[in-house]
Amino acid sequence: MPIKVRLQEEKFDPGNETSRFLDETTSDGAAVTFTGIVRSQKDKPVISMTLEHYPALAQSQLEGFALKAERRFGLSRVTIIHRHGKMFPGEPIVQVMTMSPHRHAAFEGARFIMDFLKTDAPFWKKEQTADGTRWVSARQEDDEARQRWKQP
Amino acid sequence: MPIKVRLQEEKFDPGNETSRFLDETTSDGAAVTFTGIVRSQKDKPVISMTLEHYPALAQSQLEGFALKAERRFGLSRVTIIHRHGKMFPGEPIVQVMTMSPHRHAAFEGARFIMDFLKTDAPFWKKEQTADGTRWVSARQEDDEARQRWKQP
Amino acid sequence: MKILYFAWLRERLNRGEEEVSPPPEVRTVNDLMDWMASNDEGFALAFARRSLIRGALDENIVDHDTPLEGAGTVAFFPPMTGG
Amino acid sequence: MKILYFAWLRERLNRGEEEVSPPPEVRTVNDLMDWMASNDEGFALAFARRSLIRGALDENIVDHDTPLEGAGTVAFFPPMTGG
Repeated sequence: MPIKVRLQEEKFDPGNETSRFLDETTSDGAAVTFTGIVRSQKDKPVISMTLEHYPALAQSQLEGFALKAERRFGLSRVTIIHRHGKMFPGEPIVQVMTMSPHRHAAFEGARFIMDFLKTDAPFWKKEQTADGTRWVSARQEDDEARQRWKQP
Repeated sequence: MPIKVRLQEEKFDPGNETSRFLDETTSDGAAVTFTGIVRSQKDKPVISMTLEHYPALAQSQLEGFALKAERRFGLSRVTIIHRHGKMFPGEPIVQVMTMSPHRHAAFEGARFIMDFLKTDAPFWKKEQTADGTRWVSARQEDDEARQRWKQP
Repeated sequence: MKILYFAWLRERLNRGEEEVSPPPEVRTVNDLMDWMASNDEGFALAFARRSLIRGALDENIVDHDTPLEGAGTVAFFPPMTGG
Repeated sequence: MKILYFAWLRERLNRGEEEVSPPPEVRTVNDLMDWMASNDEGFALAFARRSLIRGALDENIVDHDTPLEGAGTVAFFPPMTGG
């Protein structure tokens, strides 16, 4: 099965992962990589971020999203990397890579996976700032983004 | 201006380009990379592909698409790399990279640029196969994809 | 039956997991929350707003009215914020 | 005025560019194609299906009815197939 899901505490290099993903094929025309990065905003600087997760459920949920995307959009390969534990602004949190003969499928597949990942993968973000720590709230617009895919 | 457009004959490394693009920021949350790759299908193997281009117009068109995408979707940075000359199956032809605080903007921006690039950037593909050479035909569905962005 | 707690639920309850043996009339995920809340004031407070609680049975996310049907592990957690 | 040709237009015409001096009544891109075709059978054949021809004036893609208005460079090419 050309689906890979990796959960890891270690930092990863988005460029290296892209190279590895692309090196495995010569026959497909379109690859999309989405990279999510720990943000820090000037008006509320984040010192660090800690991601808690539920390992077994995270693995099965992400594999499920990848498989659904592969079937729905006709993807030839999907790789998802998601970190947990402590990380710092500028570091990658998540990377989703899709490959397809056609660019629309590669784009749609990556968006589909990210939209479900945001709301249905068991990770919880806790931000450390100068004012203390806080659990990041779920966002209504993420629910709406996922909902779009359920319409016929 | 955080827009970069590079036209080049030399092969590029999609992973290295992704790393360079990501290394320039710490404040934004979402990066999308689209990579287009020279395809060769089993039923009609492509030996090589030659891309002719109109340099001055290609540069100005691609800069225009990047600028429009930046404004329309609120992107913080855009890089477009497009090759011309001779290339081989499995090699990258084009890479579009977008950065934004939000994933939807990064995805939409990259799609917008690719949809316009396909129909309105002066490049012409010629395939070399065992049966000879042929100019690749423009595809109706590429026109339709671009047209979508013009609806209100 | 093992129960797992994550994120702020885990912090408020001050435990990440526990073993429980609910009586047979506890049939659904909702029943389990009611039963736990009736025995434990801390649980009742943390689980006061049920709309903020999501549940999983043996690594499958489920609705609150899903029957437990002999699940070995139940997990409770707040809305997810990964990616 | 310089004219540039690309891709299969360039190959059919067997030239990538040429200098021309159209008379003043040649006002638009369409007029230029008509005038070139009237003087050159090869051009007339290559440009027979106008819907397959796209034009640019001084590095701006334009419609066929656009006035030349003293453009220094006109480019003709087939539908584009990059990316």
